[in-house]
Amino acid sequence: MVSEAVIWSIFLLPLGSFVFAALVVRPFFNRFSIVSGFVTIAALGTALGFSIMTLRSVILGHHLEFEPFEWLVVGDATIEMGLLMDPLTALMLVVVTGVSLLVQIYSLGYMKGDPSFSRYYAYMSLFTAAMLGLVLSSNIIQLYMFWELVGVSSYLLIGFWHERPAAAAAAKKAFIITRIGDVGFLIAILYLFTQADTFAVAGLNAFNIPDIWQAAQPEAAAGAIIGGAALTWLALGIFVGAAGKSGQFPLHTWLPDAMEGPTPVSALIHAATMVAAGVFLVARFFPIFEQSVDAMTVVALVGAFTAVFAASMGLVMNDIKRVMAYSTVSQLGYMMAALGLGLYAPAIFHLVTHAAFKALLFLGAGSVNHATGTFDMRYMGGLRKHMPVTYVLVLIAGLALVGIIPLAGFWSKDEILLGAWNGDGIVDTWVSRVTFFSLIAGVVATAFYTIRMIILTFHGEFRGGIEKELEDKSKADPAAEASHGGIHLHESPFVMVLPMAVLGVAAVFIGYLANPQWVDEFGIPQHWITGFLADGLAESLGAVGHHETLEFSWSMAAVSTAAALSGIGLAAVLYLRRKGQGTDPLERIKPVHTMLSEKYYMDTLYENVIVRKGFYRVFAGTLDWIERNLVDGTVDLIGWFFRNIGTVIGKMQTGQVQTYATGIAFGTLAIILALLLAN
Amino acid sequence: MNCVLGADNILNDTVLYRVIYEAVGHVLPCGVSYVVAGLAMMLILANGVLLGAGLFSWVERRLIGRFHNRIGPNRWGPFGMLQPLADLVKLLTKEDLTPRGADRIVFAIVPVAMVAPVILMMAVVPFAKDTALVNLNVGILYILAVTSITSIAIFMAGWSSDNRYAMFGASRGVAVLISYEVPVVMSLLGVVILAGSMSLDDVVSAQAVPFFLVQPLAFFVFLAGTSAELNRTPFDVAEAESEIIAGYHIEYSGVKFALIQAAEFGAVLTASAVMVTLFLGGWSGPFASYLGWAWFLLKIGVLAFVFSWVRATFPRLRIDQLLAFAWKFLLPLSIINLFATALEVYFLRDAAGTLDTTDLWIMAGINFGVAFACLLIFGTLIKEKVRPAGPVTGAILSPGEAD
Amino acid sequence: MSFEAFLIVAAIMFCIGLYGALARRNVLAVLMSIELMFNGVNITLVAMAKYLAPAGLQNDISTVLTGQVFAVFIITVAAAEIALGLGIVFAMYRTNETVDLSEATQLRH
Amino acid sequence: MLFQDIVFWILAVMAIVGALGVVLVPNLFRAALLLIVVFVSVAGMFILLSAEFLAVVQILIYVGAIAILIIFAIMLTRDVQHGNLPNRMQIPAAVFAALLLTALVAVAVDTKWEFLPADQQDRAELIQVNALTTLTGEVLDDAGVSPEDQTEVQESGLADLLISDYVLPFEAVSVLLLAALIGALVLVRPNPGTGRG
Repeated sequence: MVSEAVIWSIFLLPLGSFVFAALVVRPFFNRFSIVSGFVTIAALGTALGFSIMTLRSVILGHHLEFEPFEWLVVGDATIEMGLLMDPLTALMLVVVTGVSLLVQIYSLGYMKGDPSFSRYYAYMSLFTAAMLGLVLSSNIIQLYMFWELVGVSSYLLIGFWHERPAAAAAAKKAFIITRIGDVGFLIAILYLFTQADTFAVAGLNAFNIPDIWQAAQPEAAAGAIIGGAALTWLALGIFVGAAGKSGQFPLHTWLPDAMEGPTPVSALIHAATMVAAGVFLVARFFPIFEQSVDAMTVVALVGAFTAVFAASMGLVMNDIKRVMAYSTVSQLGYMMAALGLGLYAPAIFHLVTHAAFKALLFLGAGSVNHATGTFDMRYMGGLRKHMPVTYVLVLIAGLALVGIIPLAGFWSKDEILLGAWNGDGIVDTWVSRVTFFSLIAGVVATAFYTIRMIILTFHGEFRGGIEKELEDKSKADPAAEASHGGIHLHESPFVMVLPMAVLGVAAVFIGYLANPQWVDEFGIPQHWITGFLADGLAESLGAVGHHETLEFSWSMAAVSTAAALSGIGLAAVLYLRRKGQGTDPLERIKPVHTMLSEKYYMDTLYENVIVRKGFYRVFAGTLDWIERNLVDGTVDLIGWFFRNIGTVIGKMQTGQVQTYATGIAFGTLAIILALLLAN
Repeated sequence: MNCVLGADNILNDTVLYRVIYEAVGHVLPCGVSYVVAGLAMMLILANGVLLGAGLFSWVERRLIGRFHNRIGPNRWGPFGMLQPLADLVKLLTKEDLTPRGADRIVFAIVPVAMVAPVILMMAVVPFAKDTALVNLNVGILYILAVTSITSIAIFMAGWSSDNRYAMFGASRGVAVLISYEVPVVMSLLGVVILAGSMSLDDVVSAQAVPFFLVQPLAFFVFLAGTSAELNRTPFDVAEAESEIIAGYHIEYSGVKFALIQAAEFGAVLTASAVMVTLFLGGWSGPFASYLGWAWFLLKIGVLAFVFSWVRATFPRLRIDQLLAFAWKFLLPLSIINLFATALEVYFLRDAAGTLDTTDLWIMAGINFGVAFACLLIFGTLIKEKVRPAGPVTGAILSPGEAD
Repeated sequence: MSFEAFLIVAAIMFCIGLYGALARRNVLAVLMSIELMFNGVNITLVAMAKYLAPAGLQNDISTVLTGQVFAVFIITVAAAEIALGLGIVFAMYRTNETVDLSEATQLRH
Repeated sequence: MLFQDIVFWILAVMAIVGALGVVLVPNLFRAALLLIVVFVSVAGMFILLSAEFLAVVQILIYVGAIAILIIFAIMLTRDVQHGNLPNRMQIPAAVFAALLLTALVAVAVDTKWEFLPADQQDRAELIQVNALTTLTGEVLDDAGVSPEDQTEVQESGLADLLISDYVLPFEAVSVLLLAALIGALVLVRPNPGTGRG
């Protein structure tokens, strides 16, 4: 049984290292900025230890409920601050602290020599603290606070090299687009605010997450406090927030641009934590979503569409990090789709495995960048010989992403596919069918772009790296790449390889060991993780729910493996034989390629149509017309009237404050006299 | 006739007062004896402070003599102990001048207004158990409030003298006083949090561990702030002889000058007494409880010695350095101290909200670390931030830019 | 020393302050007069706290302090007022070279 | 309570004479000093009204801060000696103030005030004393407060009221103070154009 203090300190330790790095090291001891790295790593290591203790405690079934602090009392509504500890939280804690720790260690090598080293670690600590606070929140207001804090710190991290215009623009874009999603979340919270009285009648607190769950349950003792259309809209509001953070269609455009941040940042926030926050949010309010078929349908379809849509754009990208970014969006689509189909445990399971192998892929990209100085795959190639360890690790992670048996991704993805095929009963059958086929298509695309990426990067001949790229781009901005310029074709330093190796081990084993399919292995019971999560969900609702674990199906494994292999084979045929720097084979189908590499013109749509035409021209133009003609006309009229009146009354205005004060006092006296006389 | 103070009377707590009241009550009606006893207490207090001031003036002159490798006053009386008396006689026999153009009434009030707060402050200080003239439940605030009267007196002196140097001195003095008031008040909040009360009696009894150990930072801030408020070297810009002759009391002579001097020396003693009460455990000490007086006086002596020591050792600061010291150094320190104390109390207190001796020792340990770190950090900072030279802040504060 | 006596003293102070605020030329004199008015109000509030039965007395005895709480607020507001007021006086002195309210009539135009 | 009556009348006379001085004395500096006299007398009245905390705060803030600031301002502007002149509105203002005074006194005398019931008076007094120092059980026993009422008295102080019932105005006032602080700083900032301070 862990104490409350231990759980709080999981959150407070990174916060403390943030304070230390930001307020002590950076202003006073910037020469020893490496200290902030060590302090952050120490704090996170301890936090990871505590997280594992907490997870163990939750596994052992300890009853971890803590009395929340009273934070604010606004009228009848009491807003509290507290800890919500269930299997989902415990698992997320380990994932967040674990990946964060490894990324921070990696950053020691990657960020070495950066003038803003302390600032980097301060932001990273702040981000990790915010994410942990988000995971631990028991109150929706508290959760929202950390949600926004995650947004802010990701803004800071994406724009870390703020002297680059592209980074600043990407940070702004990420911030604004996630904010659009947050409006939905905020509206959901405001709706709860209006319902505070109704909740209070039933003895519930409208902001406490467990109380919100209870309120949505039709068979709960209090009866469904929120239900029907209101429930659907509440769920959709939350989902819009989640979609913003998790980059679901149509709010996905910020995520690929966010790759302007340092690569470890991408590994941390765009693979394992921040983008997973959206999935986490939907999972956190899963008991609400469950009660609304419409909301579930929307979640499933948006997720399924995002999975294919993003994967298709990943096919043609030349920037290695962008490929991974679209891959991330696509995988998040899988998770969302799974949640929409009611596959709560498989979705979180996929989140965990994805965190491991996607973080590894990003770190691998960073490592490659460290060697070649560029992110453009057209200038890489042949790195297999120079960086064997990175190659092996990226290959493992890539195959895990594709879903090759027995790597991690296979097991979690298969659960989702199997669940989608079986259907769950919450959504209509056609929805689960559509989802299933989209996801299968996604598997093919995933396999294709992953193998394409690996081949372009590691096979063939080396194509010149950053120097060649700068040569090719006549207008290249040397300052932009100066921070990581230069080519050093050799393996990355040990501090960078070690975290990658750890993640590699996780990417191999975590899928099967966390969820043994047939028998208990090494003391881990069969279907452990899905059972664990499903039990947690059921328990939190007082054993309401219907989440049985899925039995492994060989036929489904065969189908998904066949799909993956077809993608791999296609990529291998197209790219493995290619010599030199010739055109990409996909460019032969010109219109499709153009459309994909222009990202379906989504950015153009947003920028030119919605913002320029829609917002500036139509909306602002209308307002402008109203302003000029109606408002100004009225104002002119009023002004004309009072100008003429004013010449009369103006005589009374002396400009001396005391005259006016006399008037005020005279009024007061009149009121007092009136009251006296009235009595 | 037998007079007894009611339990709700504000003076009921004071042993000395009750004794006088009951003794006089045997002879006179109770109402009269109430007033008589009060007057008697006032007499004791006022004379005690003024006599102490006289004595301290001799002590300090001797001490500073020794610090300067001189002998100091040594002619009249044993070791020159009667020197204050000689000074007094000399000042009393001098002509009492009032400059032409002065505001006579205000000019005459000033010496009284200077001495009054010094004596008033002593009214709430407990010399021993239950001996404060009034055990106010807002004692600490009272002391701060009374201190602020001094600044008015300084202003009155500066303005009524009709002398530009006096005005410079007064403006500087008041600027210093209001600047240092802020960190001093903030530093006392830590003590209030620990004691859970503003009554000086409660503060003394709360000091199972003397608060200068528990609150080293507050003690330092209070010591520095008080030295500045007392207008003593190194903070004596208000009466810096070499710059503005004698500051706000330039035009005073004779008995008025004597009173102002008495107020300045008395203020050191009163400030020491307050500090002893707040930080050094007041009258508490080992051995018999009736030794409280002795402990109290001993501690006052130690602190007064520290004040003299500081005066003899440090050179005078410039006015801009002085104000920077208050706002950029002492104020952050006192805020840090306040936060640290509040957090520590929050975490260490038990369910009933009280702290035991172990908690205080723990806090002492933590706070010494905090104090050391803060002094180090802010010391480094202020060294970089305070510019070595440059014009003084404005015409009002410096004769150099007077028009 | 009855309740009414306090009220009357407070009323006198308030009215003197009002007279000063209306009839003095110097901004600082006006500010001082306003302080007098504040003090009159404060006396009233504290006297009411001492003598009168507040509305919620039966439920919560601490409501007898309500008057004092308001006096605290007034003192705080007075501090804020004087800080801003003096800031305005300095700004005015800087632009007009005078603190005479009779000459501060720019608002008229 | 003869003694307190005497004190009250002394204070009242001091306050009123001082107040008259503030508005009538032509010398601004003396007017400010008289203002301090008024503040101190009001503080004395607060003590008579068993509001010791307010009395001390009155001196601390009004005498220690506000009066000093006003004197500073008087020193920094011109015309100290004869600065407190009346304007043209002297007579209307006087008439007006007199009228208002009559009305206020009429209200004060006329109204049927609902006084604190006698049985609550002791407890109310204790609470007012309790405003700052938490009274110990011992003291309350001496004052004859029954044990079940003791917690109620102990938990009712000025500070408790400020951060419970009046927390919103309390926060608003804090923000107001901050805003005033910033506003004052902005107002007195040297004007870069003229270079004057």
